Amino acid sequence: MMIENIKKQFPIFSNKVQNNDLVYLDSANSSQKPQVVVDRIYDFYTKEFSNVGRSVHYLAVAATNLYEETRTLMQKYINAKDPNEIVFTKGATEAINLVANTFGQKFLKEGDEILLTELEHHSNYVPWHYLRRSKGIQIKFAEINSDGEISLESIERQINRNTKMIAITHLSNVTGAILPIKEITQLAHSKNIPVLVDGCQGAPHLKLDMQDIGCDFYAISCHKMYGPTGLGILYAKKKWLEALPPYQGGGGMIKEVNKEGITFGDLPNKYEAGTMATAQVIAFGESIKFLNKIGIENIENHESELTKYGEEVLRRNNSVKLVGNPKNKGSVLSFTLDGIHPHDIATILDEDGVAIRAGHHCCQILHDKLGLPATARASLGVYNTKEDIDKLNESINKCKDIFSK
Amino acid sequence: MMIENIKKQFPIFSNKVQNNDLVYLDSANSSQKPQVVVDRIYDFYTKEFSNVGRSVHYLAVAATNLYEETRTLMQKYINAKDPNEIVFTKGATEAINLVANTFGQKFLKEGDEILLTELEHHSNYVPWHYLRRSKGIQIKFAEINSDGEISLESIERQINRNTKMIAITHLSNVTGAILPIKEITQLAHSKNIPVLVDGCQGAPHLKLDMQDIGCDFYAISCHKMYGPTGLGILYAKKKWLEALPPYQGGGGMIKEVNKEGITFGDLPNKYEAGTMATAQVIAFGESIKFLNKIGIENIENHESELTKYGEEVLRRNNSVKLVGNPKNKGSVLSFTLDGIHPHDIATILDEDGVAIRAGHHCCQILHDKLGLPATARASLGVYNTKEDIDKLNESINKCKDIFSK
Amino acid sequence: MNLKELYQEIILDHGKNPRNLKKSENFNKDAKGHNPLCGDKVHVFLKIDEDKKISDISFEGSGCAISMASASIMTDLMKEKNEKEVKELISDFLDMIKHNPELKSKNLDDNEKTKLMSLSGVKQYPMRVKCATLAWHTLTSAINNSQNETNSEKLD
Amino acid sequence: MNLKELYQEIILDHGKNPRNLKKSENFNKDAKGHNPLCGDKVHVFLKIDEDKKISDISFEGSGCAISMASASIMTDLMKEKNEKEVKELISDFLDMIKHNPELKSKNLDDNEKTKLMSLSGVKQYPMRVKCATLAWHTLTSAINNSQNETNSEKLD
Ligand SMILES: Cc1ncc(COP(=O)(O)O)c(C=O)c1O
Ligand SMILES: Cc1ncc(COP(=O)(O)O)c(C=O)c1O
Repeated sequence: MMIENIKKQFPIFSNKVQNNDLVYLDSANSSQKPQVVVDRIYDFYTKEFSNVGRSVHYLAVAATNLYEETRTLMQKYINAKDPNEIVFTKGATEAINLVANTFGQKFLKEGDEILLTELEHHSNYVPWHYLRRSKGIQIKFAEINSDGEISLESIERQINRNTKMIAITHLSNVTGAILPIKEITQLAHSKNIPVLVDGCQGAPHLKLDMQDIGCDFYAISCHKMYGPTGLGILYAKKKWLEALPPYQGGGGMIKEVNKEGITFGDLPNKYEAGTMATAQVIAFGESIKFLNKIGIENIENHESELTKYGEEVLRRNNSVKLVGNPKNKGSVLSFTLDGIHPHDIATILDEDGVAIRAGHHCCQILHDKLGLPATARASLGVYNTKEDIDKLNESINKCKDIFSK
Repeated sequence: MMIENIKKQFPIFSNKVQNNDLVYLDSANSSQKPQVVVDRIYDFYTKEFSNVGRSVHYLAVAATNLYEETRTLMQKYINAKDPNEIVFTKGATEAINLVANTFGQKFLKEGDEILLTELEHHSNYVPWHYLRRSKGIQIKFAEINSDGEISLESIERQINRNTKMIAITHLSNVTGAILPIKEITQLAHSKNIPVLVDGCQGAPHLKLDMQDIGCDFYAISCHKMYGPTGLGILYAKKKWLEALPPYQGGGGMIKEVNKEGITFGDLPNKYEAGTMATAQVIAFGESIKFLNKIGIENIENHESELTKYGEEVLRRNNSVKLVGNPKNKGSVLSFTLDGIHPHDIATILDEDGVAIRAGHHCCQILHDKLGLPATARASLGVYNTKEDIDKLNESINKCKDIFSK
Repeated sequence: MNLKELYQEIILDHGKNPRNLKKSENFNKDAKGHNPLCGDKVHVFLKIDEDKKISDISFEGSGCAISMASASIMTDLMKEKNEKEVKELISDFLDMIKHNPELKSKNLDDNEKTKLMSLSGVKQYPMRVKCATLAWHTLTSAINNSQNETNSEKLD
Repeated sequence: MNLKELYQEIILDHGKNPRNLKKSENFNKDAKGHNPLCGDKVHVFLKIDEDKKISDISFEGSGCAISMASASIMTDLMKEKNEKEVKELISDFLDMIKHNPELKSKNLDDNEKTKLMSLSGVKQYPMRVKCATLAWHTLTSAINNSQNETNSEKLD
């Protein structure tokens, strides 16, 4: 794969940031956008704009078709069985809230348990916490091992007959650990427990096959997947979308309304209340086409090579401590530097145009467990190169220089 | 005001739609976007993109500042007291769901009543309907008069000591009636009842002063206000945002998290869980600047002149029946044609490039009351002209020709 | 001109004066259809005899000219047809309205074909195809004794 | 060069070896501060005597070099100052860190001024201003007996 060409497809890299070439290592936070995606937004607003699904005029019909085309593209991309298993949300956070809220309403009662892991992002904890308050449910946490991984056994250990849902990340946004979600799903299903996967970090980097994985819910953040902000996707098996109550109420999701009551629309409308993020959905179709063009296998190879290279380079750098050491690791390199706080690292790196993130990355429970108030994190995307890693390493050395004064 | 120049600021009008000039009369559904807004999105994604509020690198800091700048611009635009009274949502529908859900959780119990009007959009009914099911509350409807208006008296008539919230539209998206929301709020507050205004149709067309109106909540749909899709705004008085529980849970809205519990962040973060619609918020800042540049008073004048002209022209056309006849009317012209179904009208108009909407416009209760299964609706924006109205009228005549065969 | 093709005389006639617009007496099958997008509604009633022939068919509903005309023409054509013929005719019509230039059926006389073909102009109006097909999908539901309301938005 | 200005020797020294990093015995006022963005935390302890003088001041917390150095320098300077002087100094510092090139206070000797001015490089790093001001806002809360945790993200 001609990776140089891929970087060229992202306009931001042809601009200087504070007189530096941008070394963007914050893709786990949000990815940059390829030209085709930005162009699609521009063209849609300037030549084709209309709201979808409501009016019968030409532009509205065309927009509606484009909108539904993305649903089908996404269905195929993740090999879902039915396009109506794709629900557009405002983000992965909303997708998880949707499931926790509606599943909680319908199926949970006091004493029921939800099983999470210590790796979970706040977005896959707070929505369940609400049910602790409103329904009196319990939350259990599968524990990480010393490499920052979650094994099938650590999940199995926490399952009991009160377990009503297992909600786990696909790929940790801190340690990079890739969880055995297919095996976990098989285990869970053998005990009749549904599985939600927080796929924020999985979807942009790993080949997805919903029918193979078998999970019940999979939450995706489009802005991390070379798509626009303000858009997420909930994949959910049709039987769940049919069984669960609707989430938000409003225009577009109803069938009949009168003063006494309401009947709700069929899928996918039931979960898409109000005017949706039309332009973003349509532009996200281009993100999927972009990914398809490169090929997810090529992306996996490229990124796994880069991740290995990054691990090597940083390990060779004595003062760097990598956070976690999972065997099956996605494109995240979290680290600490002796005696230098991650925020100081991020500021010094930024001066060289190296953009990383410092903090707890919305994983406070994990950081508590690791005994680290904060970590520095370099995370990769399809556009990154070995040169980017080398620049990261150089800038890390600069931190050491400055602090050794 | 040089209205010709304003149309020129919207790129869509310089393109032909199916070989016709576009006569866009569907702004109540969604407005077209000025060049400055589309350009801002383009520039942000191609030169400045980063997620907000999380990383400390240069792009992230800049994006965060731009994001918060829109909050302040909006605060000033609607004269809210505090920028933290502006909450970004995915749409007006979410804004109303947010209030109904959190207010319901905290303050409502069986037998309490919510007072709506017969003019309400499904988005200002379904969220309250949920509380009927979950909490056993009642929903009352203030009735319209024969002109399709809601008077202060029709509200007063339905208030009793169980009334816990009044939720009303600012401007009907069907009859165009503008409600006396300031007087209704005064009445409501004299009885200690909070007021939510569905401002979807008010915000793009009317001068707003939250401190003068005094309402507790005001919901806005940015895509109807010359802004991007996938974005809405909830204005809420600070005391409410402090008193109500959070809505969705996730990253960015917490203070401290551990396995046992969570403390929530301060305003405005408390209600902005997960990655927000960064690019859309930043671009919406340009929509506000665009509106400020023209001046909302000029917009009000222009649109009210056009509305009057439209009423005249359509009244002169014998077979047209206008829906509603409010004294205080916003830029909506709903109508029926004897013997021709609104969908047939919309199709025939579309052939001339005249884009209107046909149906119940998410106001089924109102249509039942009016005894109309559907209506045709032409709705206006700042870019419309008298010529657009004339073309509408010509195409209506064509409908008559075709159907009189 | 396109619009003239869409709103042909036959359609306008059936749209304004729909045939069989009533509730059949003694019907033994029925089904409801709905197009949430535009609010079109239809309720189809059938009387199927022991020899599987439709001895009576009618409908109630409201909607645009296209949907009323389509229901009217459909009910006219289906009378005295047996179940197999009905099913063939439905799929022939649906194919025609979406893909094919012509009807394939051998069971229709020229006059009947002309009536049905009058709906073919809808093809160029994708948003209106649902109007034309609603009654036909609903008839399928009635024959299959389906309890679910037919939603033409989902089917086309 | 900017970074060198930010990470001056004084800051690195105070950052690595913060003074007064402990919980004062017999403190009679205290307050907690927090910067949710980066997780910096500080807890300031004061002993204010009857004559309104600070006889002891200390802090506990964790954070970046800037926030630790700022708390360390602040606690050093505040000792033996009375409430009025403390408030003046706080507002002088906050002005300097955000807008002014210099400190205005007449209550500081040159050595003290140099120490404080070492934090002025932060001005060019808007995201880090909150780190430098956290301890100072928290001190204000302590003096005012505020119960709310100070959130420097909201204040700057
Ligand atoms: C009066 C009114 N309320 C609510 C809404 C819902 O707004 P949105 O679809 O942007 O959430 C609309 C527009 O569809 C409206 O016109
Ligand atoms: C693992 C993980 N889960 C959930 C989220 C939340 O996604 P979003 O902020 O797009 O809603 C993120 C990203 O912030 C994440 O990395």
